[in-house]
Amino acid sequence: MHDNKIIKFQHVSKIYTDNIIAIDNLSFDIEKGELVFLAGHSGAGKSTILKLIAGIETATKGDILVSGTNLSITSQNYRTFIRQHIGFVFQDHKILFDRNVFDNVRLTLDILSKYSEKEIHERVVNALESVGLEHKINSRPEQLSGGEQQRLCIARAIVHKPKILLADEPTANLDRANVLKILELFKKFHSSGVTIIISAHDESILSDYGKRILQLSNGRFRG
Amino acid sequence: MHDNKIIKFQHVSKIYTDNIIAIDNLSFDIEKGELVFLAGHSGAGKSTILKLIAGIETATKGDILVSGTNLSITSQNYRTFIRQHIGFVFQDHKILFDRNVFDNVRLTLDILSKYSEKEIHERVVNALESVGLEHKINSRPEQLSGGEQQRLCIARAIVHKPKILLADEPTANLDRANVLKILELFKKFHSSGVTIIISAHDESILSDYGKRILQLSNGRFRG
Amino acid sequence: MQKFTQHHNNFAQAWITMLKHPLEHFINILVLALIIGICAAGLSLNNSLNNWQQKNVSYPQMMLYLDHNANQADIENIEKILNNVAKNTIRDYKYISKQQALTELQQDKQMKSIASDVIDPNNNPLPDVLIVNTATAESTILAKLNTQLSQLPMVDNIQLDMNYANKIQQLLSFTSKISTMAQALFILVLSLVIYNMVRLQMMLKSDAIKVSRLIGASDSFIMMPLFHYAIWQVTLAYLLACGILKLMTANLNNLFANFGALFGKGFEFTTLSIAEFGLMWLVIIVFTIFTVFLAVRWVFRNSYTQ
Amino acid sequence: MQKFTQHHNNFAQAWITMLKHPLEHFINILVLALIIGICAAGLSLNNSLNNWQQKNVSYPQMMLYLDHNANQADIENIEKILNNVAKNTIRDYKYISKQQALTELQQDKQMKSIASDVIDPNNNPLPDVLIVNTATAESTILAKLNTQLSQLPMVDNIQLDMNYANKIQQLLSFTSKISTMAQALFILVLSLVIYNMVRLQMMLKSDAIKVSRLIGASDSFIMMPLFHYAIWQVTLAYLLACGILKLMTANLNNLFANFGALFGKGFEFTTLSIAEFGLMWLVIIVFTIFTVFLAVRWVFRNSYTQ
Ligand SMILES: Nc1ncnc2c1ncn2[C@@H]1O[C@H](COP(=O)(O)OP(=O)(O)OP(=O)(O)O)[C@@H](O)[C@H]1O
Ligand SMILES: Nc1ncnc2c1ncn2[C@@H]1O[C@H](COP(=O)(O)OP(=O)(O)OP(=O)(O)O)[C@@H](O)[C@H]1O
Ligand SMILES: [Mg+2]
Ligand SMILES: [Mg+2]
Repeated sequence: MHDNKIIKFQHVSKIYTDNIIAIDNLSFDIEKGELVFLAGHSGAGKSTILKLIAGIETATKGDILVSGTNLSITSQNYRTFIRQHIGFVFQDHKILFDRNVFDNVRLTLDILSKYSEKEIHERVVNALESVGLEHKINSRPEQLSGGEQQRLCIARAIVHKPKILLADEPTANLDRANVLKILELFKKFHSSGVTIIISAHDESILSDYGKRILQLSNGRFRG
Repeated sequence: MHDNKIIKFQHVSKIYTDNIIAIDNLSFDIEKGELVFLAGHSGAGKSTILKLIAGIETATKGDILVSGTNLSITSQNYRTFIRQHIGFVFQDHKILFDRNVFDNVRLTLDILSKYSEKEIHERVVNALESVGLEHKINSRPEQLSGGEQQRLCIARAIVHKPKILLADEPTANLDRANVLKILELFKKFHSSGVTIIISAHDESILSDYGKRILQLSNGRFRG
Repeated sequence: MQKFTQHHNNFAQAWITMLKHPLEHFINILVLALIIGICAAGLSLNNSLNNWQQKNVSYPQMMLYLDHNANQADIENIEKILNNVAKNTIRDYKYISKQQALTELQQDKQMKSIASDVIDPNNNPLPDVLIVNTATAESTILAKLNTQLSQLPMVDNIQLDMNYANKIQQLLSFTSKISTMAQALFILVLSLVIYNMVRLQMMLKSDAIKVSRLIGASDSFIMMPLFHYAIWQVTLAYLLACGILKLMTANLNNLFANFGALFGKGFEFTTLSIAEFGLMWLVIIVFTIFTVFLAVRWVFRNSYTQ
Repeated sequence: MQKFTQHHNNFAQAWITMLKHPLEHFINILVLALIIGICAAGLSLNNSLNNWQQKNVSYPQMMLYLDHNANQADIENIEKILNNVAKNTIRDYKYISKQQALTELQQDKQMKSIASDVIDPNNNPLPDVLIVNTATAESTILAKLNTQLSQLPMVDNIQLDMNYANKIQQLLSFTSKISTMAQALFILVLSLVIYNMVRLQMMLKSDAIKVSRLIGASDSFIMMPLFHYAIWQVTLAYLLACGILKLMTANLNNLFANFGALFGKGFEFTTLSIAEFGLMWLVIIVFTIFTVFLAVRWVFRNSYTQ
């Protein structure tokens, strides 16, 4: 049983400075290979949950287990190391404007430092193709539209085929056609066994998928 | 008649480097005090149109007139100066992380340099209240959620009560309740005579308003 | 009024920036002080050398040995002629009678043991001497003077080490040339360092600058904080440099005073008066403002086209 | 293999960064070179002073004037005693007979006019002299030697300017103390400047560093480009500093050779051998790596907590 739960939240609270309670005594499990939506209003705590899973923030109370490792009692360096096996689509993209599209995507592979130049090139091109950005491979990020930047961020998160994919509002800047394309991509990942958590404020795009939806409101589950 | 058209596009084309045609021979007028939606898929050219109006980009062909001034034949300094009378909500927010929320909003007023400290304080507080961020006035931007950052950007664009408000996907990161709140705010502005152009990829939020919608596709009007 | 508030805010901002990262700004100030210090030291060295030149040590002395038969009238005649020579050639002269010379010789440590053995005080073999302090190191002028004086009646012999004069002159002109060149070089380095400081400051604040321009900031709005920052950095560096130089000058002058006897008397590093101190500060500040202006224009031209 | 690729990429990146902004990096290198140059100049000055000390010029000479009646045997006796004095007290000595002394005196420019008047060559009044070159500036040792030698038979008189010896000693120890202190100070400044360079580079690349850490970059991944950058900057600065010093040393040595006669013979700036040059580069590089490491740790601790 234990093996099947890749992510476990056990009475987790996150209290930021100034006593801002972002997550309030939350418990839930996510199974290996599951696709989960995280919904909720602005400020509900969606991004906070994703950051906690990735070890970018640490819980104030409670335990978070990722692949059986309790993040609350690991070292900072180990939490950083864990992120090499996670793909994270940041809400604010976090694209690097000091390099072109190709180099933005290859950064993930460089950090893993186990691929040859040829492999890197293949993987980057594949990732860019899957988000429809192959024609922008040599562009600078400032030459991309808002939606293109968002897709670039998705490409960077998936290029190393991570075991866990955390996507924070990955479709906020996209039109319906592109949203469908990205969701298709995520479903394809899902079917190959990747655990995926997608946050979104817009419930309308979620309802069609019949997957589990965690409804957040002010740091707690609604209902 | 001339006086009524605050923005005029006359056969405008914008061709970026690498021969990317973002805007393709577009002509349209916007009347003083009008509220216009700009819709279109990712990469359709929405942001480009807004940047052209604000003089951030210059047209490759054709003429753009704002308040009777032909932007194509004015100096760079004058185009910068014109922006003091425009409010711009940037798609990527462009929030400054080296100062707190209050100072981010006051920047607009500092640049106009015609307000006393007391006026500045009043205006900033008012602007933050109207987007629902008054409780975050002393926070640092990195302590805001994605939607809160977006609202901060809106506050900065309206704090000086500009004559023209250009909002590039101002609701991308917001839930429905917040979207309605922001659109109400824009309507209030509209009723006080401000000319407003709002871009959005999500046509569902636009259809309710019965205002003019410019439908873009690959740099041209659809239809 | 608004302008004043703006200045006040920018002033406060500059100091807040510096106090938030004191070590980093101290390093910056130290490097600036180093360069300003080297410039100022060069200036001071040049001044001091000029002062030193004005004293007798730097110009050769001429020894006019008179004929044994020269009498009081002859000496007065020669003195009259010496008085007529241009003041920028001969500064002064001093007559030493044979009696005086003998007494001095007998008191001289090094000569004593020889002199006591060989000189009969009752039959003084020494000549009368006129020691002429020249006021130039120009070897051509000195050579002319030499010929002129040696043709005078009753002048037996003139000693002037032209070689020495030549070398002193070479040394002085060489030193002052080197020091002027070094100064010019360091002023170049100073402007490069200030330029780099401003450029770095702009790069560190590039987000704020870009966004400000996007919402309508004028050039002056963007430049003002940079002016404030640079002016304070340079002023602090200037004060530091002056402090260090003051200390060093005092120490060195002490040293020179101690060893004066060994290396020629009278050399002393000059220090700045308060007026000079203020003037130099002004010059540096004007120079800084100019450099910041150029740097901002340059960076603008290369990166922020809107 | 992958490590090598990574190094290669980082190496290329460092050079691309430098070549993209040549002026800015040149300024950086210039400032580093200035500081390295001052360190190295201090080192070279210290070395040169030590060398100079080993030559006779720097230690006082003792003149042993012998009695008029001293004969060959007496002189040999004294020489034997001098030979037995420790080598670090007396370097060597030279015997000058009264005949030689007279000849020299007659050839001396300054003395000639006097000597010719007063000395009868057929009845040489000069004494035999032993010129002893001491090998120390320690005044106590010299004083002891002085007493010891003056008690020898047939030594009439000893001339030793203890004042001079004292002063030379003071001067040398003062100079070497100052130069050592200055060197220590400049090594501190050098590490501060390198630290600041790394910190600035990290601030300029702070976005890239933050994002890299967010997607799992280890410390070494982030440090490596900084190492490459700093090492190349420092190496170029070192080469520049060596070039400038080489040039300056050559010029100054030329100058000293010209003016040697005026200011004491034999002073010469020493230059580095290729081995020393390489060794010093190694030391500087190790020092740089250490400084970069500390700087990165420090900046990490203060800003990137994740
Ligand atoms: N670093 C922080 N310091 C302090 N408060 C924070 C910090 N990060 C987030 N918060 C606060 O915690 C709450 C939850 O933030 P979170 O980013 O998780 O919201 P969200 O659900 O992602 O919202 P959005 O849809 O707007 O992105 C918000 O009220 C936010 O202001
Ligand atoms: N600076 C630039 N240089 C080159 N191409 C650019 C530049 N800016 C935009 N483009 C291209 O121009 C086209 C239109 O861009 P624009 O940003 O106007 O799209 P948009 O309608 O705002 O899209 P989105 O909804 O994704 O923000 C896109 O194909 C984009 O890649
Ligand atoms: Mg969020
Ligand atoms: Mg856009």
